[in-house]
Order: sequence, then structure tokens, then C-alpha cells
Amino acid sequence: MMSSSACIEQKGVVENISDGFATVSIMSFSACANCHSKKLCGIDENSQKSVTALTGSKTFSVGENVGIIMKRSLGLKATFIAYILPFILMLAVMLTLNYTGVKEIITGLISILVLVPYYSVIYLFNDRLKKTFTFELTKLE
Amino acid sequence: MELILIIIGAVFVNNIVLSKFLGICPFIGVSNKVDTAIGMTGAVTFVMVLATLVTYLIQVYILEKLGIEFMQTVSYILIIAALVQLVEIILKKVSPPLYQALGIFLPLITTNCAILGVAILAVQNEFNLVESVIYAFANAVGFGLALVTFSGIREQLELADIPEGMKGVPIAFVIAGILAMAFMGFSNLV
Amino acid sequence: MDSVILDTVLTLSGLGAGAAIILFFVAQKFKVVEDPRIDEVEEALPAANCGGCGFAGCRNFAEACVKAKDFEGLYCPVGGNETMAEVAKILGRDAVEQDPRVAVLRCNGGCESRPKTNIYNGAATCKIASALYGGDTDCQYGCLGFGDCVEVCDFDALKMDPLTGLPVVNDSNCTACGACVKECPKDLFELRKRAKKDRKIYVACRNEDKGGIAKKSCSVACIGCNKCYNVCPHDAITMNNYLAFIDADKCKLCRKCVPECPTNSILEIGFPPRKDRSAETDNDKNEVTSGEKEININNNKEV
Amino acid sequence: MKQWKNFAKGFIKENPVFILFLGLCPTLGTTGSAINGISMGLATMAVLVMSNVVISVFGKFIPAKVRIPSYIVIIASFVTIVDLLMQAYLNTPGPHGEPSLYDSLGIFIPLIVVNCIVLGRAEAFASKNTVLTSLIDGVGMGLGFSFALFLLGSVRELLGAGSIFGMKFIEGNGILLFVMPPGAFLALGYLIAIMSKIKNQLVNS
Amino acid sequence: MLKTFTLGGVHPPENKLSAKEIIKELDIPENVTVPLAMHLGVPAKPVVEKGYPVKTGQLIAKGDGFVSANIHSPVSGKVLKIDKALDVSGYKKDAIFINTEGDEWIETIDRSAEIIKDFNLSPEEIVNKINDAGIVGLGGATFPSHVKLSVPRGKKAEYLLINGVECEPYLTSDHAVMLERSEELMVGISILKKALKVNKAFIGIEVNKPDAIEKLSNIAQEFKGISVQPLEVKYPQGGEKQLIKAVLSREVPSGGLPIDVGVVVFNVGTSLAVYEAIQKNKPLFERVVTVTGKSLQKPSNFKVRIGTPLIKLIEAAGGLPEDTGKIINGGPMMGKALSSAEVPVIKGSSGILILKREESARKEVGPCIRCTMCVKVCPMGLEPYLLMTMSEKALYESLEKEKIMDCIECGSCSYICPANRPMLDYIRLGKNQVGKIIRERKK
Amino acid sequence: MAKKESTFTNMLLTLVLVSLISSAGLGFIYEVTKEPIAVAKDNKKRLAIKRVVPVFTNNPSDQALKIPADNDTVYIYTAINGTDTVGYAIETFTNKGYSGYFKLLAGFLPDGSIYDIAVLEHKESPGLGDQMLKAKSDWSNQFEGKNPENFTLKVSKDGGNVDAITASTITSRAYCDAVQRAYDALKKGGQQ
Amino acid sequence: MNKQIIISPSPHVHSGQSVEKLMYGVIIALLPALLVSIFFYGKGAIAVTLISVASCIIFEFLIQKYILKTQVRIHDGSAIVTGMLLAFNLPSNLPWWIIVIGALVSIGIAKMTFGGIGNNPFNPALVGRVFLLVSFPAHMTTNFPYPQGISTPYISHIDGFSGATPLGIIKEGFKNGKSITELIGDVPSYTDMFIGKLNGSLGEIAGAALLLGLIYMLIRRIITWHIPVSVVGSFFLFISVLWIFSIDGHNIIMAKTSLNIPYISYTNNEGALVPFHMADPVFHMVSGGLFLGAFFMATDYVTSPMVPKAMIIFGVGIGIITGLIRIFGAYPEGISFAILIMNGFVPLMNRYIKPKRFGQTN
Ligand SMILES: Cc1cc2nc3c(=O)[nH]c(=O)nc-3n(C[C@H](O)[C@H](O)[C@H](O)COP(=O)(O)O)c2cc1C
Ligand SMILES: Cc1cc2nc3c(=O)[nH]c(=O)nc-3n(C[C@H](O)[C@H](O)[C@H](O)COP(=O)(O)O)c2cc1C
Ligand SMILES: Cc1cc2nc3c(=O)[nH]c(=O)nc-3n(C[C@H](O)[C@H](O)[C@H](O)COP(=O)(O)O)c2cc1C
Ligand SMILES: Cc1cc2nc3c(=O)[nH]c(=O)nc-3n(C[C@H](O)[C@H](O)[C@H](O)CO)c2cc1C
Ligand code: SF4
Ligand code: SF4
Ligand code: SF4
Ligand code: SF4
Ligand code: FES
Repeated sequence: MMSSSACIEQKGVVENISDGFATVSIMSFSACANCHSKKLCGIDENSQKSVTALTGSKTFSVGENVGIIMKRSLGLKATFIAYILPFILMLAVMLTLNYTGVKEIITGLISILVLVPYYSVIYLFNDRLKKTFTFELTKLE
Repeated sequence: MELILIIIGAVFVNNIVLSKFLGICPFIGVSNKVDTAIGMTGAVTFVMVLATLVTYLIQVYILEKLGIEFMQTVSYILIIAALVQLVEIILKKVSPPLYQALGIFLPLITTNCAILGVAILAVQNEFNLVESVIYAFANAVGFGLALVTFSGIREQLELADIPEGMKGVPIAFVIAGILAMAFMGFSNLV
Repeated sequence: MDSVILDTVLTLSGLGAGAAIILFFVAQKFKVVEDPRIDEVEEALPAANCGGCGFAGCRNFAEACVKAKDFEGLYCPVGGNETMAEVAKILGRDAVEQDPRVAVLRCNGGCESRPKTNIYNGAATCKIASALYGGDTDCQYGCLGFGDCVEVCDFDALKMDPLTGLPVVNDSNCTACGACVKECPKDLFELRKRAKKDRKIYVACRNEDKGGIAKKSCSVACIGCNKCYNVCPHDAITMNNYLAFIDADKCKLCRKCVPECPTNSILEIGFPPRKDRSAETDNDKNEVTSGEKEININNNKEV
Repeated sequence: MKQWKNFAKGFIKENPVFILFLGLCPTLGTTGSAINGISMGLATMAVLVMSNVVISVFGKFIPAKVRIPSYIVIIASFVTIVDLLMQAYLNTPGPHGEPSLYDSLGIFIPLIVVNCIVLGRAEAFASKNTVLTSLIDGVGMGLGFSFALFLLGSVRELLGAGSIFGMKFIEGNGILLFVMPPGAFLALGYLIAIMSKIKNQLVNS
Repeated sequence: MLKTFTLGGVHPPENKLSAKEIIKELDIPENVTVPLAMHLGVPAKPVVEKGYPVKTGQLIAKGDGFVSANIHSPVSGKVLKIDKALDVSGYKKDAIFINTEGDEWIETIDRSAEIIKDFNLSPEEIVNKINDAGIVGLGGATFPSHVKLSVPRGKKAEYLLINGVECEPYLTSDHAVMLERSEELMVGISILKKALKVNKAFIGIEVNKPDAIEKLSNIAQEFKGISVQPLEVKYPQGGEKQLIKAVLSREVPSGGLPIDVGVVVFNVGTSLAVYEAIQKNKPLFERVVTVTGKSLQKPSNFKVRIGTPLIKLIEAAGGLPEDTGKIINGGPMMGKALSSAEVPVIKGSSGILILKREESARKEVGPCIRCTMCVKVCPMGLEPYLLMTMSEKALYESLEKEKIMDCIECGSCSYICPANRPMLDYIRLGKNQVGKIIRERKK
Repeated sequence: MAKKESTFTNMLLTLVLVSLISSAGLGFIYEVTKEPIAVAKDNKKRLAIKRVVPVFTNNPSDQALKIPADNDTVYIYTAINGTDTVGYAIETFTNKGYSGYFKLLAGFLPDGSIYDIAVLEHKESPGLGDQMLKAKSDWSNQFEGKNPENFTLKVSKDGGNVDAITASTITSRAYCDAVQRAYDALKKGGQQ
Repeated sequence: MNKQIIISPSPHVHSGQSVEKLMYGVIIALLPALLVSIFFYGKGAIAVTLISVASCIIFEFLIQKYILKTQVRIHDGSAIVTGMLLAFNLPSNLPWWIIVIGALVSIGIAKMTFGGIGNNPFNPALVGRVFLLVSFPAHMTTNFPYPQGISTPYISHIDGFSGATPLGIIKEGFKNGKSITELIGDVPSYTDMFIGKLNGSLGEIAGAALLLGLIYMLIRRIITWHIPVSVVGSFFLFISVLWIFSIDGHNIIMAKTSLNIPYISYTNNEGALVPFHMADPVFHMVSGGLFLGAFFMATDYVTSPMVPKAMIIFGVGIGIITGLIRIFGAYPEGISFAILIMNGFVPLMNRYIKPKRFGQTN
């Protein structure tokens, strides 16, 4: 189906509920998910992930099938923070070091290690991110 | 300048998907939606660059030092498999909400042959570190270019009346063929 | 020679150990792997992905079955009881049985019994035509005949009869998925319990006009005369808005009502021909064979 | 009989390329000629059979969570072995200096390791079945894969160069596009369409 | 340069056959059928029963709720029955059947020909009186006028726009009203101005009605704050959003109402009805209807009682021609094809158009060639080709995002399409479904 | 046969063990194939040389004479049968191909006449420039037996003796350029 | 008796516009160029056009009738347009079987595989053309007959019956290290190229006639100006910028060749001619298939964007890629590739670039 809507919906099952939040487990499929032969091809690593989402005014019960809705733009934003930004950082560090004539192995190692502070910073910003990345739950009939 | 030539070469002239035939599975599998294709490109860029960086170091500072280059395939694939998983764990640990958003948005990145292939090709081309990384990046961009264009066409074709027998994978290959043919216009650009 | 082998062994073991450590943590973090029973259940399902169960596809249904505590509200109409029994076995639960059902068309107004009064010349779908007007006959309840229902049936169980302009249900293919019920803008399909030998008796009409008007617009319309209602010994018939309805759960297929109907709007299907009235009715009945079963379809001729 | 079915399914009904769409990269990348195609197929088959056998024997002793990495190591080792052997023994250039088989398959040999057929079979089949069944499965699937590559290679070579296995049928060149990348996609696209039609007819009859 | 709206638009052949015809009063028919749902909103509730004697102008059904309208008897006589009758919707719906006896009007109506210009009711009294008179929009949408006049709190009307565009080909009833009832019309507009508490009113008229422009411009000099705005001829200029854009260069936001940009739009016929209701105490029970068509002997403008069977009008215009293919209630672009000529005139019937058989048949539908013509002509800036395909494939979510609900159903897209694609048919279907989904969500 | 549990030690052990066995096996195969691989690599050049000069007994690729030319190097391999020099295989190049650089191996007899020529590496267009390959057309046969002394290595368009490949004058020119370079190098090398 | 009247949703009238009218409009617009081509190339041009058009129609008919088993709609004229445009992209001496293969690719692969008219994402005629160019490079790049019965300095100067197009000559010359000053004598004058006195494919020779066709299509409102203008404009700008950068301080002068033909040349400060390795923008405008591509092929409804803004982006993309390929790529002419590549981006444009909606709030 053509999905040009602004939101993505995934289906999941409520696992846990506590004041205003529900933990929902969803299926996350590997890049081969759309391939109809994934079962023959062992790379069918669909793993269960849980997502915590606001319940809003609706009430849910454990074990209920629900939909999780997220703004599409959030997905792109997440990709940016999780992948693109560190990549740019890595590249920038590498090019700078390379330019200043540091030894290749050192350059390489530092470029990898620069990810450590990067992800630490993200860790510190976790609260902000939590506010940005919110999901909504809907009932499924 | 060298680097720019590497980029143009990998993105347009020898596009990883359309002329080198790597990463065809995700190309066919994840190319139904434009957004997902864009997201996938971002993720693949990161993983491809990281993988090439690490394998480059392994190649030059371990395998070649020890004279056991024949271990390339085994060590690369192990490293890439572990790396992909590692990234996931770190993300999950570092920021659950971010991780959750990705989980909803993107399929997991699978260790496909594009990542391994690019790592091996970078070595085969005898690139240095920076060139290897740029090469990986350019290939990721090339992959993304093909993937996003392609997903656009497929999204539009959802609304078209494709003959029954051609629906799905066959038509995808025909599009890829025509796209590859169009990209031949770039040949010799560098 | 030795050094190469040694280097090889050391390198790979190192990498292997590294991978093991990483993967151990991966496994720790992503502890729940998908319940393998989902796959098994999915395997047991008919893979028609028709949505008849109310889920988007068979896999979603399988997930729902595995996660839910019981089968309440979960039934695969396509696979039917057999499939559900199998699913129950996989999940170690008690199966719930549902009566098998089949779709029937509650309209019998073919071209001859329901003369056309207009020519429709818009997009050829029932939905659009019904948004525009009641239909190209004087009956605004009856089938429009553009076959939206045929389009949605995934099981090849419906086809348009070019003679009558009405869809015909092929009982042996119908899985009671309900797609046609949802699709028809005139709400003409009903899923009825499958009786023995697929016999059924039902009022093939939804015309709620008063008798005179109904009769004028369609010769086989139910005119609300109450005769069938009066004769039914099992209280299976209800009357509403000048329209009779036979409750399949109560109907014992005694066939008493059928001859009562002055407009022949009650159909009996799958029965042997009646002896006493055979002389009159046989001509009017068109024997259609499908598979091994015999289905009689009333050919809408005025008696 | 059952083993026969197990063996034969790879050709049409569960053909890895035409029906299951597995291992598409080597399929496209190595089918410039019939001989390259079939060689790649056989190389893959060799790895598939060996890993299937080994995994069906040892699979049970591997804890679930390191299954995939262990399989990867095993498969990668076999791939390297095939690589080394080909490099040693199939590395002679042709009479007119055409690239050797090893050279023309190029990067796709190490890439056998990520071919879904190999890992997929190991994971889904070999780890759960006996040695013999796994072996037959490996041979069947491998032959099916080789068949597909051979077919695609022949079609491309015939259309693109007017020859099969180097035997010329026409003077000069064919429709060159078919030996170039776009031709690979086009030919595979139409072949898949045709093969799935054949498969449907087989299944229905 | 003449003013007009900016996006899209088409110019079908105008065919204003009855433009020169003066309004003729049609004989009162022996029987009338007055549908209870002649307006947008909840059907009215009958206040009479079978056998009741009624007088012309007497209330026979009361508006049921805010968005609804009163209905008055168009004739004097006896209520025959209240039963279902086929109406322009193509379905049988409840209607009051009245058997005519004479023509006795209720006493309060002032039947003199004198034009009364002064009025001194307060705005609230005006709105109430309009409500009592059962006035609905005569421009076609039949939206109860008192609702439009009750400006919601927080919003303010700045301008009154009078829609004299009549952009539909063939139709001339508004044109005739503007020519023959100019002064009453102006008074009606003044009353509406007062009701809305606005100082300025514009009458938008396309330049294919130069006589109306001239006449109204002259009279307008006597009336403060009313001016005539000539407009380029372009369909669908009569759409209220397009009219506002053309006259005031304001754009009603997507999903919004004219009042959101401080404007209220009324049709000229409605304004005349307002005049009659306020100054003459005459409820809405008759209207001007154009009867036209190339095959018709005498295309005419008639003043007829609501409830008159259309066939009577057609007969008065020379009878139903042999080769009639379609009978349309309204114009060729937006009008509704009728399944029978027996259906009654309702408040919203501005014209009856008879098309010949050869004009009526649609041509064979081909695949969309993406010529972009539909996109170019859509006055709402939509992509009709896409909306149609998505409707066909039931992609309702996408449809909503593509703003299907903005479609004003003007039909320009279907009109222009070289592949004869019935876009509007499918768009309506899509709008229906998406509307349902939106309403569901609101709940 | 219960599956092994996934404890940390178990996992570590298994993976290390698997790696150990695999790598040992690999190392072994590597050792076994080391020789043949080297031979195969060597053979490639040898086979190419074999194609462009008459039968020889030495190993020409062992010693190559390096002649610098146009910022690059031309290699001369000498083929010796017994004690007689039977020919020279010259690895030469050009930058003037349609797609720039390509590499030839030109074989000359001691008298300076061309014995045979092979293409080592090229990117010329399929269907056009690649007709210079032996496998694709007979075009390159026209060089055999010619001595550049009296055979002008230029296409006829430019006043030489070489018939250009149809529609591929550029490749033909470049080919001549490369052969000429080889011949020049041979001359130079001969002087050394 | 109740007469059966017709009922349908509104609107009840139609503009009378039809696919046939549009397609035949394009065909009429192509006629001047066809006539010029027949005038210069004679029977060859007629034969190529006839074979191409006939095979396109026949393939479309056969595929619709026997393979897809859908309604046959060859009457809509789109196959004729495809056939003509394919022919316009071929040299007049192409063997018939290559033309038939081209038609099969155009109709069979590029059009019917996707479900026929309106569904194909790529321009069918161009897919056919590029397919042939890649598959039969010898026939398609160097073998263009010279106009017959015409004598211009350029033609009498050349020996042989056919050769590479001016663009090909220039590209080849640069590869051989020649400068434009040396090469310009081998190509026709600017005006000759504009009116068609050169060798090339049927449709790339007559800039003037194509321009006439464009004007006709604009007047008939078959197409809008956006695509043609943006393609040609951006191409001209792009080439000009490259050219001006590479002039690098030299002076531009109008010189005359030995055959007394004016051309643009370059001198240094001392007034001596300098070797220069890029043709000037005027040359690029009048040579090659720029006009054919920009006016007739980039404007194909099915494969171009739906919204003016996107059309301009599309056109600019084509202009720039064409320039890139012409100056830096392997092929002398790049517009076919450029259009196909941009065709690939059309769905993305359609998705992201929407028309200005009425009442859009920013
Ligand atoms: C739910 C609803 C509420 C409306 N409220 C108002 C209103 O408050 N003020 C107003 O001027 N018009 C109001 N209208 C009337 C519309 O603006 C418009 O005049 C009517 O729908 C007919 O539009 P048309 O003739 O363009 O088809 C409302 C219409 C609807 C459907
Ligand atoms: C496409 C379209 C065309 C319309 N054309 C006219 C018209 O020509 N004249 C007119 O009075 N109303 C026309 N209307 C209705 C107006 O939008 C608006 O509803 C009306 O002028 C409001 O006045 P009323 O409530 O008095 O009818 C048209 C509506 C649409 C959607
Ligand atoms: C895509 C393409 C590839 C080409 N490849 C080659 C090539 O490999 N070798 C070559 O000499 N010329 C090549 N050409 C150049 C043309 O064929 C050129 O016109 C030709 O060299 C002129 O030679 P002629 O004098 O033999 O006609 C190529 C041209 C194109 C368009
Ligand atoms: C303005 C215009 C330009 C066209 N250009 C082409 C073209 O370049 N190539 C082509 O195959 N068909 C062209 N057609 C015909 C038709 O649109 C084409 O066959 C469709 O792409 C087939 O789906 C054109 C049609 C029109 C109206
Ligand atoms: S039964 Fe309903 S859906 Fe089917 S053709 Fe009749 S009206 Fe249409
Ligand atoms: S006839 Fe109706 S209920 Fe039966 S299978 Fe078809 S769609 Fe489903
Ligand atoms: S006008 Fe018709 S053919 Fe043109 S784009 Fe719109 S729907 Fe398609
Ligand atoms: S009917 Fe709707 S979509 Fe079509 S032109 Fe009018 S407003 Fe646009
Ligand atoms: S084989 Fe699957 S991505 Fe390459």
C-alpha cells in the first residue's frame, strides 16, 4: 500500500501498564522482512523490542493488541541522530587528523573511538530525547 | 580531487547496485516506501563506513602484518556481524527512546553483501584509510540514490496497472535494468 | 608453516571470542525471541491473507492467537473448524467451533423480473452508482449489478450471471470470509449457517416498500403479505417494514413457507425437486451444477 | 521418494533464484556467460553441501545464541577454502588471454558467505535434519541455484554475444546490452516472470 | 484586467439559451409533492397530517434543530398523504403530498407589487424572520441561511458577497432575477448587510451578463455600500471560495469557511427571498427556475411553486423532446441527472437542463496519460488524477493527506480529461469514505 | 539430544572452538594451496608471454628490463630457448585509449619484427574498442610479422599502414601508440 | 411508456479533448522535422520512419491482444508517436532489423511491461534508443550518412558516405588531443547545423523545424513552456559557465575557417590563436539532439512531473546532466541518458512537490 501518510503505525501487544505509560512489545523485522522467503533464508532476525508509550485518555489492558503511532518525521530524525550525525563526526575527525598528518592507525582508531563521547553525549541528552520521541497508542478492532 | 573522483565514480559511474550488483536483496526488499528507503540509507551509510574503517585497520595492521590475507573473508564477516549487533546494543543502552523510534521506523540492518563487498573492494583497490572510508561513504550514497529513486518508482507503480505476471520482483528488475541503462550515460565520467 | 597456522588460529580465535562476548550481550539485551509458535500457527493457516478474520493478514492473526488467552473473537472463516482445531492443538487450548457459513444474495431481481427504468452511464461500480441514486430500476433496494462484490472475493466464489445481472455464489468456493458483505453498498449479502448438503431457504429480497410499490418495481419482491410468517411452524420468520426474514438458526428447512409466497421471493436451494408441484416449477428452475453438488437457482421468471 | 522430492524441489518449485529470490547479487554479477554462471553455481553448491553436512553433524552442540556466528565462521571457512582452491587450480587464463574463471567471478566468491541460500539452509534446514537429508538438500538447492545461473548466463550470452559456452552461433556481436549490467537485470526480470508462470502451471497440474 | 480567481478553472461553452427570456409565472399544478429534505441538514418535521387543509404560505413542516429549515405549503388545498416519493436525490424519501384547491394565501403575506425599501428590524429579528421563512441557499447548496447569518462568536463578518456569477453553462435564473427584480434584490442585500452588521457588499457578476452589470451598477448608486464587481468568465467562479478569491483576493483556508476570512456569501436568489420574507412576509415557497436545453422548443425562465413536478415545467417549455438523453436538475457541470421527470421542484432547483441523447453519453474511459490537465484546471489546487486512483484503490489515509476534502466537486477535472476519466465520480466516493473516517475519529 | 544451553562460558567456548578448528583447517589448506597459487599467478604472465613469442625454455618473467617511458615503465622480458634469444615480450601501455589507459604485451622477434600482441588490461568499449582483443576479432593479426622499421605504426587515416577497427579509430591509434612505445623501448633496451 | 433516460454523476458535458487529438497534435508537430529529414536523407529517412512506426504499432497490437489480453488501443496514436520519435533518434541507414529490435524494446519492455500507456516510468522511445546505442554502438555512433544532393563546404570537404556526427567528431578530436581550432573545419557551420545540413539521426538535424513543432504544440496547448525552456536554458547556462571558466583569460573572436565559415575562436593577448578543448555554447546549442529531446521527449506526459515547479527542476536536471555527459562522459551526446535518468526521479518529485493548494496555510 502506498503510504504517504505522515505517521507510521506498527502493531504490538501491551505487556505492562503503569501510570500513564504502557510498555508494548513490537516486532522489528530485518531488512529482509519484505522478502517473502525470509523463512528459508535464516536471516529472519525479527526480534521483539519494547516501546514505552503514553496511553493518553484511553485505557488498555495487558495482552491487548494495539497500534503504535509515530510521526514519520520522527523516524528520519532518529536516523539522523543515531546514524548520520555520528557518521559525520567520524568523517570530520578522520579528515582533520589525516590532514594534520597523524599516523594512519592512530587516525583510524581515534575516528572509531570518537563514537564513545558521541554516544555519551546522547546518553546525557536522554531526557530531552525522551520528550521528543513520543509515541501514541491506538486501539485495534 | 582524488576523493571527489572516488565519490563520483562510486555514486554514478560504477554504482554499487546498478553496475556492481551488490546489495540487491535490500534493494528489492526494502524499496517499497520512500521514507524507509531514506532511513535505510542513513543506517547503511553509518554501518558501511564503520565496517570499512574497522576492516581496513584489521586488514592492514593484522592480516597483512601477519601475512594471513587469506583470512579476509572469515574475519571481515565476523567483524561486520558483530559490529552491526554492537551498534544496536549501544543505541539501546544509550538512549531507549531513540532506539525505540528507530525500531518502529526501520527494519534491522542485515549484514548484506554490500557491506562486506565494499570492505573487500576497498582493500582490492589498494586505497588508504581516508580513501577507503570515502569510498565506503560514496558507495552508501550510491546505494541510497538507487534505493530512493527506485522506491519512488515502485510507490508510483502501486497505483498503476502492472500486468499480473510482472507484478512484484520481475517489474522491479525491469526498472533496475532501465535505470542501470540510464546510468550508463555516466560511463567514463571520471 | 607453523607461524601462519598459529597466526591464523590466534587471530580467528580472538575474533571468535570477541564475537562471542558481543553476541552474549546482544542475547542478554534482546532476550525475547519471537514465540516460535507464531510461525507454527501461521503455517497452519490457509495463507489467503484475505482479512476475513478481521486482521490485516494471516500472520497478524497468528500473533493474536498466540498472545491472546483464548479464542474469543478469533476465528479464521476460511480455514474453518479444521484449521482452528489445528491452531488450538499447537497452542494447547480447546478449540472453539463455529458453524460453517456461506454467503447468500438477498436479491433475486433479475433483468426480467425487475425492468430497467434508466440507463446508468457513470463509473461502473456499485458504490458510485448507489451514491448517485437508488438504481436503474424502480427498486432502490436491489442489486445494482456492477459486481463490486465479485471483485473483492478472493476465492473465486462469486461471478456475475450475465442473464440475470446478479452475482451468483458458488457454495463450494465460498469461505464465508465476509468480504462481499462488507463491500455491497446495498447490503445484500448475508452469511448464513451452512445446513446439511448446503441446503438453504431464505427470502431473496430486501425491498422495504409497501406491497403494491414493491410488486410494481419487481415481480419477485417480498411484498410483506405475512403468509410465510403465518405458516412457519418454527417461528423462524420475522416481519419488518413489509419484509420477511428467515432466521437460519431457527429454520428447520421444512419448506412450508416456500409455496406460500405469492411472489416467489423465498428461494429453496439444494433440495430435490418437489413432487407435487414439480410439473409447474421444474420449467422455472434452472439446474446449475457446480462440482458434485446440485444447486437449484430460481431463474427469476414470473410464474 | 521423499528424498527425491527434497532433491528436486530446488529446480523449479523452490528455485532459490526464480522463486525464492535468494542470492541475487551473484546471480546478476556472474552470469555474463553460461560458463561463469554455472561455475559460480557449482562453487556455491560446494560450500552449501559442505556447510550443510558439517552443520547437520555439529549443529546440535552449538548453543542457540552463538548459532549464527558459529555458522558464519564455518561457512566462511569453507568459502575461503573454495576461494583458495579456485585460486590455485582454476586460475588459468583462456587461450586468447580471457580472464581466468577465478578472476571473472571476482568478488562474488568471498561473497558466497553472505548468500542467503547458504546461511539460510544451514539455519533452517541442516541444523534440524540428518546428515543425509542435509546433503541431498544441499546438492538439490545447489543444483537449482546452478541451474538458474546457467539459464541466465546462457540467455545473456546467447543474446549478448551470440554464443553459448563460447560456441559462436552468429558472426560478430549480439545485442551487447545483455552482457552488460542492465541486461542482467532485464533478463532476470523476464526470466523470473516466465519461471513463476511455469511453476504455477506445475503446481496447478 | 478583469478580476478572477487564480488557480485553475475552465471555460465550457456558455449556451445561455434562455438569457433573453423574461420570467414567466407557471400555472399552479393540481398536485404538489413537497419533500421534507430540501435543504442541507436534518429533514424538517411535518406539522400537518393527511387530510389537513392548508393555505399557500402556511407552515407545513418545521425545521428540526439548528441546521434545518421550515417548509411552507406552496399551494392551498388538502394534504393528500405523507409518504415516500422519489426526489432529486434518486432515492425515495418522505414528502408531503398536497392536492391543490384554488390559491388562497395566508393573510400575513403582502401580495402587492409595491417595492418597500425601508426596514427597521434589528439584526436578530431579521435572522429570526429568515429562519421562520424557511430560507435556504438558492445557489444550489441549500444551506439554511439563518445559520450562515449567525456569525459564530469570535468571528466577524467584514464583507457580504452576493453571488450573481451563475458560472454554470445554460442557467439563467439568477441573471433573470438580477434584471427583473433589481431593486428588490438591492433591498434584500441591504437587509442581509444589516443582519451581518457589515458596511460593504459586493455583487460579483461575470461579464457575459453585461446588461445585469449595467443595471445593477446604476441602481447600486442609490444604495450605500453596495457595488458591482464585474468578473472574467471562468468556471467555477460561482464557487464561494473562488468568488471570494476573485473579488477580495482572500483565500479561505483549507477546511475553513468563508467566515474565517470575514466574508459571507449569498446567492442573488437568496437575497431576493430575504427581501420577500422581511418586507412582504412571504416565506420561501416559490422560486425562479430555468428550463433549458438545445432540443427544447422554448427555453424559458419560470417562477414556479416548490413541489411542482418537473415535467410540468418541461411541458410549459415545449414538452419533452423525443431524443432526450438526460434530465438534469441544475447545470451541466454540477447538476444532478434525474432518473425521472416526475420529481418535484425543490428550493435548490435553479434549472432543468434537457440534454439530447447524443450529448448525454459519456465517452469510453482510457488510462490516465498524466497530461496534467486535470491538475491545471483544478480550482482547489488538487491532483484529481491521483485522487481518483487512490479512491479506486481505497487508500483513504493517503487521500486525506492529499486534501481530498477540499474538493468542491466542480467537475472541471472530469470535464477536461482527454482520457475521459470519471475523476469526480471516484473523488466523491473517496470524499464519502474519508469523511466517514474523519467523523469516526472525532467521536 | 538437548541443545546446549547458552551460558556465557558455553558460548565463548563454542565459538573459540569453532574458530580454532576452522582456522586450523584454513591454515592447513592455505599451506597446501600456497604453492599452486603462486604458480598460477606466475603462470598468468608466463602464459601471456608464451602467446606472443616463440617457444622458450627460460623463465622470462624472472628478470625484466625496466625502461622508463612517459612517466611510466615499459618492461622487457627476454625469451630464451636453450641459449638462443628467441624473442622479447614487452609490457607496454598507452594513455590514448577511448577510456584512457590500457596495457599490451607485444612480442618481438630478435630482428625487431612483431611476432604477436596480447591485450593485458583495458577498459575500451564493448563492441567498439574491444575488437582489438584476439577473442573478439582478427583485427590485431595485421601486425604479425610486420617490422616497425618499414611498417608505419599509424592508422591509414593518419598516413600509416594500419587499418583502423571500424568505428574505433581512437582505440586503433592508441594500440599503435602502445606498440610503437614497445618498439622504441626495445630499441632503447637493445642499446643498453 | 417510460422512456429510459440516462443517469450519471456530474459533470454532464465534456471538453471534447482526447488522447487521440493530443497524440495526433504531436505527430503534426513532428512533421516539419520529418520533411526536412526526408529532404536531406531521402528514402532512408522514409524507410526508417515507416519501419519504426509500423513495428511499434504491430508490437503494441500483438502484445495487447495476445499477451496481455487487454483492450487493444492502438488507435490512440501513442505508438505512432513512440515510433516516430524512435525513428528520429536513429541514423537513416540503420539496418531494418535493428530498428525492429528498438521498437520491440520501446513497446515491449518500456511500455507494455508496465501496463501500457500511462503507466511506464521511462520514456519508451528513449529506452529503445539507448538500448540500441549500447547494444549496437558501431551502427549508432559513427555511421551517420551525410545529406544528399546538398553541397556545403563541410560536405564537399568530407570523403565517404557517412561518419560521426559533429558532436562525435568534436569528442573524438579532443580524445586525440586536437583543439577546437583544428576541429572546427571538420564540422558544419552553425547555421547549417540549425537548418539541418549535417549528418545525424533523423530528428536531430533540424533545429529550426523542431522549433516550429514546439511553437505549434505550445499554441495548441499540448504542452507548456516549462520543460523545453528549462532544459534548453539550463543547458545553455551550464555549458556557458564551463566554457567561460575554461577560456581562462583568452579573448573570444569570430574567426573564419579555411572554407570561409565563421566560427568562434580564441586568441591570447598577442592575438595568436590558442588551442582550446571545449566547443562553444552556440555550437552545443545547434548540434545534437538537444531540441528533439527538450521539445518532444522530455515533455512526454507520462514520464514527466505533474506540477510546473517540478517540471522546471526536471528540466534543469536534464540540461545539466546532458552538459556533463557531453563534456566529460564517454558518449558524444547525453540528452537521452539525461532524460531517462531524470525520468527515474519523477515519482519522487510527484510525491514531494505538490501543486499550490487553494487556501494552503504555511
Ligand atoms: C457544517 C457547516 C457549517 C457552516 N457554518 C457556516 C457559518 O458559520 N457561516 C457561514 O457563512 N457559512 C456556513 N456554512 C455554509 C458554507 O459556507 C457554504 O455556504 C455552504 O456549505 C454552501 O456552499 P457552496 O454553495 O459553496 O456549495 C456552513 C456549512 C456547513 C456544512
Ligand atoms: C463549483 C461551484 C459552482 C457554484 N456556482 C455558483 C453559481 O454560479 N452561482 C451561485 O449563486 N452559487 C454557486 N455556487 C454555490 C456557492 O458556492 C455558494 O454556496 C452560494 O453562492 C452561497 O449562497 P446561497 O447560500 O445563497 O446559495 C457554486 C458552488 C460550487 C461548489
Ligand atoms: C559509447 C561510445 C564508446 C566508444 N568507444 C570507443 C572505443 O572504445 N574505441 C574507439 O576508438 N572509439 C570509441 N568510440 C568513439 C566513436 O566510435 C568515434 O566516433 C570513432 O572512434 C570514430 O572513429 P572512425 O573514424 O573510425 O569512425 C566510442 C563512442 C561511443 C559513443
Ligand atoms: C507531448 C508528448 C510527448 C511525447 N513524447 C514521447 C516520447 O518522447 N517517447 C515516447 O515513447 N512517447 C512519447 N509520447 C507518446 C506517449 O505519451 C508515450 O508513448 C507514453 O509514454 C506511453 O505510455 C509523447 C506524447 C506527447 C503528448
Ligand atoms: S450484490 Fe451488491 S456489490 Fe454485488 S453487484 Fe449487486 S449491488 Fe453490487
Ligand atoms: S462469496 Fe463473499 S463470503 Fe464467500 S468467499 Fe467470496 S467474498 Fe467471502
Ligand atoms: S486529465 Fe485525465 S489523463 Fe490528464 S492527468 Fe488528469 S486524469 Fe490523467
Ligand atoms: S471536482 Fe474537485 S478535484 Fe476536480 S477540479 Fe473540481 S475541485 Fe478539483
Ligand atoms: S545476495 Fe542478497 S544482498 Fe547480495
